[in-house]
Amino acid sequence: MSLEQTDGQKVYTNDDDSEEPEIDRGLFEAWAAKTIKNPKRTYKALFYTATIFFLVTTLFPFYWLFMVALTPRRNLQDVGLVPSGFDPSLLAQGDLTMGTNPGVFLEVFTIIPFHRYMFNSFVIATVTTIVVIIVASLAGYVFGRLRFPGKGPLMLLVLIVSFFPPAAFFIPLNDLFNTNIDILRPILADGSLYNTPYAMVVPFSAIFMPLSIFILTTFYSQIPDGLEDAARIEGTTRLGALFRVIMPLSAPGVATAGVLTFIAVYNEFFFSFLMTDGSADNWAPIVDGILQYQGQYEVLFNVMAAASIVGVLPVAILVVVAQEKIVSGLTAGALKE
Amino acid sequence: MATDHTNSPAETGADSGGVFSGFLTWMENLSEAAYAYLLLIPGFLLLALVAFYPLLSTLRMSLLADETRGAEPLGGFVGLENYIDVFTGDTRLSRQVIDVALTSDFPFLELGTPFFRQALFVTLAFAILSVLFETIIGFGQAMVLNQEFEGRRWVRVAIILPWAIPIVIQGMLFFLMFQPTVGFGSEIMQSIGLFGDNPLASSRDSFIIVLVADIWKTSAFMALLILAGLQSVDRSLYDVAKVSGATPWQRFKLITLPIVMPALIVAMLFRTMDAMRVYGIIESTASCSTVPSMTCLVIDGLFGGTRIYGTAAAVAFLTAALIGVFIAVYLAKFRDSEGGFM
Amino acid sequence: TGGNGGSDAVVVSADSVMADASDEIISALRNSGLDTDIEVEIVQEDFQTDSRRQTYSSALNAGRSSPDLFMMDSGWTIPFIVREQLVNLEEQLSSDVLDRIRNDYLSASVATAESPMSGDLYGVPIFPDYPVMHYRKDLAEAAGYNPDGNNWATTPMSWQEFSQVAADVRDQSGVEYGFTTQAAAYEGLACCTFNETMSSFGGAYFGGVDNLFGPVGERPVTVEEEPVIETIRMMRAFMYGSDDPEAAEGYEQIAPSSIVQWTEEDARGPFTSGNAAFHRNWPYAITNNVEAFGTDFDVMPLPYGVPESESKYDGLGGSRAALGGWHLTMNPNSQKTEDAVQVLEAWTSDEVMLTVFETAGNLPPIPGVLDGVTEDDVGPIGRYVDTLQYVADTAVPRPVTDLWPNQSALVYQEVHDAYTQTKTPEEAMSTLATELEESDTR
Amino acid sequence: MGNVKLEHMTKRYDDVTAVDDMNLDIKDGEFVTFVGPSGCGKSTTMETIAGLTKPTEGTISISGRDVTNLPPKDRGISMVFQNIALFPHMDVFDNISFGLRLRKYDDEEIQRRVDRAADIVQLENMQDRMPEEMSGGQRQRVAIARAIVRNPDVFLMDEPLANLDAKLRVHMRTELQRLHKELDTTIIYVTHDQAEAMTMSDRIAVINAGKLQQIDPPLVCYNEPANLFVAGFIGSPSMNFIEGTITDNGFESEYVTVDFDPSTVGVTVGSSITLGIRPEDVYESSKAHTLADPTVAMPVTTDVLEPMGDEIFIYLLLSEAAETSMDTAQANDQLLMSTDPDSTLGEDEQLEVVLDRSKVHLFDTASGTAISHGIADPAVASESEAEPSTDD
Amino acid sequence: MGNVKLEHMTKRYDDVTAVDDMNLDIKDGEFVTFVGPSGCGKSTTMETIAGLTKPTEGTISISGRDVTNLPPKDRGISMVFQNIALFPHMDVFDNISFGLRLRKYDDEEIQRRVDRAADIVQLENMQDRMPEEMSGGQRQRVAIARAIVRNPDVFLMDEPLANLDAKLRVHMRTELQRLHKELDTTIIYVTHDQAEAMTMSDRIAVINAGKLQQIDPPLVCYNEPANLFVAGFIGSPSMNFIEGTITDNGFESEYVTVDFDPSTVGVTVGSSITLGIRPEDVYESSKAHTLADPTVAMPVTTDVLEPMGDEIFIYLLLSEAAETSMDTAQANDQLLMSTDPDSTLGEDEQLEVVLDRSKVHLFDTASGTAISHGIADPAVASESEAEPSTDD
Ligand SMILES: Nc1ncnc2c1ncn2[C@@H]1O[C@H](COP(=O)(O)OP(=O)(O)OP(=O)(O)O)[C@@H](O)[C@H]1O
Ligand SMILES: Nc1ncnc2c1ncn2[C@@H]1O[C@H](COP(=O)(O)OP(=O)(O)OP(=O)(O)O)[C@@H](O)[C@H]1O
Ligand SMILES: O=P(O)(O)OC[C@H](O)CO
Ligand SMILES: [Mg+2]
Ligand SMILES: [Mg+2]
Repeated sequence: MSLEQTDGQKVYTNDDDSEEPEIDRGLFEAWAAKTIKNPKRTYKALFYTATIFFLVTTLFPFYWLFMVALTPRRNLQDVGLVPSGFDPSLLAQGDLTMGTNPGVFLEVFTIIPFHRYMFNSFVIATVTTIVVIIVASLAGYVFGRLRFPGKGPLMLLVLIVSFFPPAAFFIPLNDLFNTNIDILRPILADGSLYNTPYAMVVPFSAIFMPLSIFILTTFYSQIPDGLEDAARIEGTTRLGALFRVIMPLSAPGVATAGVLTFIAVYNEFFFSFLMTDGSADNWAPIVDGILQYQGQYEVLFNVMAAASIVGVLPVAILVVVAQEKIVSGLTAGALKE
Repeated sequence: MATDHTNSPAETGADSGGVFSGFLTWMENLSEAAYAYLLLIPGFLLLALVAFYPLLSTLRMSLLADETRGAEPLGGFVGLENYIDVFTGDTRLSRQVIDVALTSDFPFLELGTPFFRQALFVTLAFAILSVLFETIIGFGQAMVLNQEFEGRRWVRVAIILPWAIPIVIQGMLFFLMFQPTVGFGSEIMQSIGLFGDNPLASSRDSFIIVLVADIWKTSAFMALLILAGLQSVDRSLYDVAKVSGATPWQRFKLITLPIVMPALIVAMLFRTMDAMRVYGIIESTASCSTVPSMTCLVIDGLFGGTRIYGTAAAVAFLTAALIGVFIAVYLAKFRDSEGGFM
Repeated sequence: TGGNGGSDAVVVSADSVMADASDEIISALRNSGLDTDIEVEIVQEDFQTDSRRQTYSSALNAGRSSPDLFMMDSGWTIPFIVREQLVNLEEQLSSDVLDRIRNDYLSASVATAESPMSGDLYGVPIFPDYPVMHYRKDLAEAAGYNPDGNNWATTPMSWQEFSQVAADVRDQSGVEYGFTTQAAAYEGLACCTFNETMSSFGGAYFGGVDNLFGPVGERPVTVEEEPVIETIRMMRAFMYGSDDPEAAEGYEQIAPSSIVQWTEEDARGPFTSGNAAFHRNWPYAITNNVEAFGTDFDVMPLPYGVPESESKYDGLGGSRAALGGWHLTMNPNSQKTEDAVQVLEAWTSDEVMLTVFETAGNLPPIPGVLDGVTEDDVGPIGRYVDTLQYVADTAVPRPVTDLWPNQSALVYQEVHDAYTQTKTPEEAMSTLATELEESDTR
Repeated sequence: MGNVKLEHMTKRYDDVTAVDDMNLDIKDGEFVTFVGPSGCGKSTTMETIAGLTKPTEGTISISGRDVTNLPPKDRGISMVFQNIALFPHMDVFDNISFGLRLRKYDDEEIQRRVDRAADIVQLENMQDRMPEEMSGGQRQRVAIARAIVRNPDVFLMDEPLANLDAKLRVHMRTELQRLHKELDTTIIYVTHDQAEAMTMSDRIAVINAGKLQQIDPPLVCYNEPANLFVAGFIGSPSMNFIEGTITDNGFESEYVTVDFDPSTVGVTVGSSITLGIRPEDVYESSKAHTLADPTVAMPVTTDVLEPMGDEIFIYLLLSEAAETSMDTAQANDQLLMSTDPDSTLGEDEQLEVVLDRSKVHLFDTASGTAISHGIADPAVASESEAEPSTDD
Repeated sequence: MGNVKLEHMTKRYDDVTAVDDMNLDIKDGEFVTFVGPSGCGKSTTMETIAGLTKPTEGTISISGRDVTNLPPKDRGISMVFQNIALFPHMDVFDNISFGLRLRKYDDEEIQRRVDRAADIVQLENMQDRMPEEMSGGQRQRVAIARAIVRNPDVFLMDEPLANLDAKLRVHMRTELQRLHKELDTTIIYVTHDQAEAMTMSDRIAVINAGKLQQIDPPLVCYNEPANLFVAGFIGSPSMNFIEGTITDNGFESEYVTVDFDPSTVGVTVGSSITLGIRPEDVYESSKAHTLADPTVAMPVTTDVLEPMGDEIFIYLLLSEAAETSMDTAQANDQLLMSTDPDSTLGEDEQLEVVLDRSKVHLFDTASGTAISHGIADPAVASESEAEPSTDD
């Protein structure tokens, strides 16, 4: 990026074109004249301006969150571009922290078993994502590629789920998931889903599924029929074609649906809060963990900030991995039509 | 088929073999419609259990009277009374869904309580503004990410990252930022005259904070989906367009936009629905009492301590109805968009 | 695994502080007569009171059998009682224990664990919570005051006097704020900061202490009375000074208007970081402030509006602190009722109370238990025992009914509107009166 | 096994009947080529046989089984698609081996077969290329390899050689024929290349507007077209058509007269008849002596000359007003003649030409149905009439 | 305007050199056809001219302007893509009118032009179909219409007729030629159809492995191929090649001997030479009398016969051990002969053939370069050598 950026900035300032005769024109005017002559330059300049703008606006709050984390708890006042209490002169005195509190990133794990909360969230999000992608793929395939009576109404039915505040589902579900179901007794301690990952995976799968269904419907519908045909001729079933050809070709859509679902579940709070008792051993997720730093009155903002920075890392890694799937031009070279 | 069928598996029925084969063959032979219904079963089973059943139960709840004390959480059947009460303000809700008073002067209506304190207005204004800005910004971000440049993967992570932040933390972040003793947000906004002294105590200022917080976080959602749409455009179409003389803007308008449209509409559709159910960011930034949304009222009714399940369920259904009205517009568009499928 | 009914232990759901002190508490329970074959497990629930209420509510709604005992906020125990979701302890506890609770416990606390209809006991108070005025003794002394000499620790001053002192100390010491408190639009404003201040002026929401817990629909709404209005005017004077036409006369401008968006921690921040002279908060903050200022820090009772004698209602006026605190209640779906009863009974012993005070910093529900307790016994907090004991007697309970969670929202919104100058005190209170009446009688 | 039978197969789209009551009986091991104008329903017929689309009416059986409702994978077919349809996310090896991997062949066998198929299509060293990195012809060859790597009962090939150069096409033609012989597989083939159709097929099925016109061995289609459509469609350049009427003396049109006894060829005097003659059956009258049975000479003027290297097409104008149109089937006053490249004729030269009477075709103008292929002198009518169908 | 000039143009992909130091100078209004084996770089050259891909080295100018760095839209071109690439979200009308709408033509003019283009490609009634509802050939025609609806300086057409049937192809050929004349536009064309290349082009550019082999008028390429590659590539079926050496008496190989005086054709005795002869220049010795200058007869056996309707290809084996390969350029002991359809030859017959000496080509075996086209008797050497290039 940095290389490219400097390149881009050259575009603004580089003034050594010999064909520019008027010396007394202002820099900006000269630049404007050039851009009119060479629209590519304008696009490039625009592009870098936009990139930098987006980077600054999205990253700044993170930067600030980091500063909040580094601020010693007692000083959580007037946190600016540097943590409050930051004092570079302390370095001279051998204080490497310069008045900040990097130890907070350890506190995150010593106050509560935060890693276990992360693990819980990770497992629940992974399982949910897999379930959602599989089930939504079937539905997306049906809605995107097949014609059958009742398609419109059925899609609407899926959509309607998202019309309701999640709270509207909760009270009946609470009864359901706390019911002691005898056949579940061998698997679950008291035969109810409370305090088990199932109590989260099941509702999340349903509640986050409509989005994935719609995303996948859109993407699957755009894969040319010819490719599915070719797969079927080669000997797959219709389902085989879905998983071997349509899904890989819709990788941007599948990866996006996956990432969105994963993140949503990873950070979900409402259901997981009510479906577990909040303890790490009982599959409480990461947000429950973060809220453990919040006392009746006293809130450890700095530890919460640090914890959320730590907690975001797996998602960042996921995005890095998933984006490799969101690669360009997948359908190029497939068809002559 | 004649030469070497020694040690070569059968030509017909490739995916078969094993326990499944009978089932798979049966499935393969289903008519398109039957096959469609079959594949929809898992999804709809899940939805039936976790969504449709609870919703029906909530619907029933909305037709029963509130019962704030006693062992039974719900009273007798009251028909649509809860719904009517919600509109007339005759409920135990801590904020008005809508409070419009009749006057004798033109336009014969006036807001009983200010704009930013009515759940309906907050919900609508929030949804419209946030979706508008998120779409524009998300599209911009997606366009940037769609370019090939060095470091693109890192820029992509950076832009997606806000979406990965739990709402609680997002709320905390903006809360602290606008907490005058901690952050500098209020100061800046006050100095440019946008905010009053205590933004988090002002419904209007808090509304803007919540809006900005949501845009910051959720533009990434839009960007991700739109980017995926952009990536699915067959590059050779751009070649054709270029040779036909299309400028970048024309390529965007005539090729990119129509092909991305279905993905864009899905993104906007779900963002709109989400925005109209906004709750978490409000509660963790400015609190529902400062910026009440429809969902705030539902949560308040169901979990607020005063047990008013009937009213809360009615508000939930009213929220759904409101969303339904909005969504109808999208659905119409959806049908029109190329590659649309409903 | 904690909350599951799988183990044989009596599961007590509590907060993290109690859970951390679990070993000490359990051994104190045993010393107080709990059978050794009864296992006890103190598990940690959310610290946030709202979160905990929701958790308990969903557990009880769902008929979950665990935990056996809930640690419930005195601010929302009554709604659970009137919904018949808790075990009536009158039939469970021995008469000795019942007598001890009725006679020795802080009665304001016990009142929030009883059914407003029958008066039956449904919860055992385990510790009360009430605010004190935190202040910088060093700054006050530097400004020429003599806290020790004037016995600020147990002699409340009037708000008027307080505002002058606060302004003076602030001006002399150069700290930013004279006084910080909580006035955001949240439950704390309705139940506590506004309630206690109003009470110190002799005002009440529902016509005095007797009607706090009902009967709903048959009690007067009295928020339009003069003491209530006066309270608001005073707060506006604290925030806006004489610029505000609605400000009461005779008070100094001592608080930032930012308090309208502050809750406990927001208000404590400036104080703990040395930017405020006086600060209203709960005893939990004592630890932080002692850490920050050592013996330069002290506490005193909250100021009073009018002397108790001038109050229209009994038990109001004078220094008033809003009473919070926590009870242990019993899950009707518990499979271990008998064991749980034993745990409850053991919990009423002095030893358990002192252990909790020592290890968790939570005040004993019988103030007298603290008699003679010193810094040597319980650490720095021991320095403030006098004030704490004094305040315990002046605490006013919150007006908790099944409708309170809803009514409190009405209260804090209107009060907050008045605080933020959106409405005049009269406008706000008249709206509130209408709303509360509608709410009570609907 | 391997025989393919369509009975009353019809496929209708919303407003188009793509295939109209098609009846076909293709024998096991037969090589049948579908030809017909663009949009006539060739691909649709293929897709229906493959099971990719359900016929609106009628049934399909393969290897004696009614497969109308069987999925493609159970029909024992492999197919080269007109639009190629490579899996863009797989490299060449994966594309070719896709079907084998589905069938769980062992790795060695897969590699062996893929190597062989890649070899046949001359893509030995490209197995790890992605489709987007290949040229049009290379992609097409991958598609062929993907089909031939398996041993199905029936091969369906929809213009598999469209994007290949002449040399490669000849090579592929040979390879496909070898494969056909070796595996004894039924092949159904679509091509627009006449040479391909003529050389490879056991039978050619000529389709027009969704309807089967004729299905016969190539030379029968060429020499004895069933109707005007087939006559005009098979052969490039196309047959010359001249509309006229039957008189007592034979055929007569404005510019052309061919003598014969109407009764011997079974036409009635006065009926409207179209005469057809292929360009190679038109001769300069100087060469009339090489013909057994030439018509009388007619005067013409040369117009456009198209030298093709191994032959020259010469457009002849029958009248002064005539104008050359390359569409030989359309103009009544024009003849296309094909001649040796050695011909010394130039443009705008006057000359006389004769037709080979044994190669003259007569069609009913109204219905298009063929009436006679070759007209002989009354005396030898019975012999010469049978001639074209035997040893040519 | 409209001239296209490539100078030292090279295009390399990671591991492939698709185009290698290409120099081309195409005149304004010229019709140049690129031919070459699959993957030789034709499409890549087109794309570079169009500006869709940047050359790795070299420059491109169009109409005298260096356009190497100009975007496609400023190059004054329109293009038919090999992969067709219709806009899937637009109907036929919108696809065809795309370029016009970009240029803000008024609606009437657009409709007029689209109608005309649709008419030319015979898709009059399909303007509101979506691409997915069309047959392969129909789609290709839309692609052609999309290109010809505009008036650019240069048309680039990459196998525009690949999926069309013979009749339609002839029609389109005529239409494109008419368009070419009318608009006087430069056309660069890729085709695998020899007839197309021969009839339409002013010049043919033969490309092999990214390198330009020859660019000349069609008959020059056919009759005077610059090297072995061109000789083998142009003409279908391909020229026969026989490797041998030069002796004092002329050319000698295991089975074939051709007498001539080496000095007259400029070859040195002892050098390795490949002799080339086209199938149509091989004659049964019974017909030797029709030739001005036949070689001595050689005995052969007929093997495979390929009847094409208007001619028959006969594979002749020169030795007993020989086996037929359809790839005529590969086997030294085999000859392909093309003869009249009237020929009565059968399989496995013994006969003698002669070659037309004036059509014998000699190539240097090592470099492939052509040495001589036609060998005459020493006496008339100077005349006959020049012959093929003039009036043939
Ligand atoms: N993106 C690419 N990456 C790598 N190699 C490529 C790429 N595109 C083309 N090639 C190679 O460049 C060479 C030339 O390709 P080109 O498409 O120009 O061939 P062509 O002459 O058009 O062939 P055809 O007649 O088969 O269409 C081929 O060998 C091809 O494999
Ligand atoms: N999905 C569809 N909807 C409507 N009409 C269609 C559809 N698919 C094909 N057609 C029409 O059906 C007819 C037959 O199409 P088909 O593809 O079988 O032709 P074809 O013989 O393969 O032609 P080509 O040689 O051009 O490939 C065409 O007129 C075509 O326009
Ligand atoms: O990247 P380009 O130049 O092919 O153009 C891309 C489109 O304009 C963006 O939507
Ligand atoms: Mg087709
Ligand atoms: Mg190509």
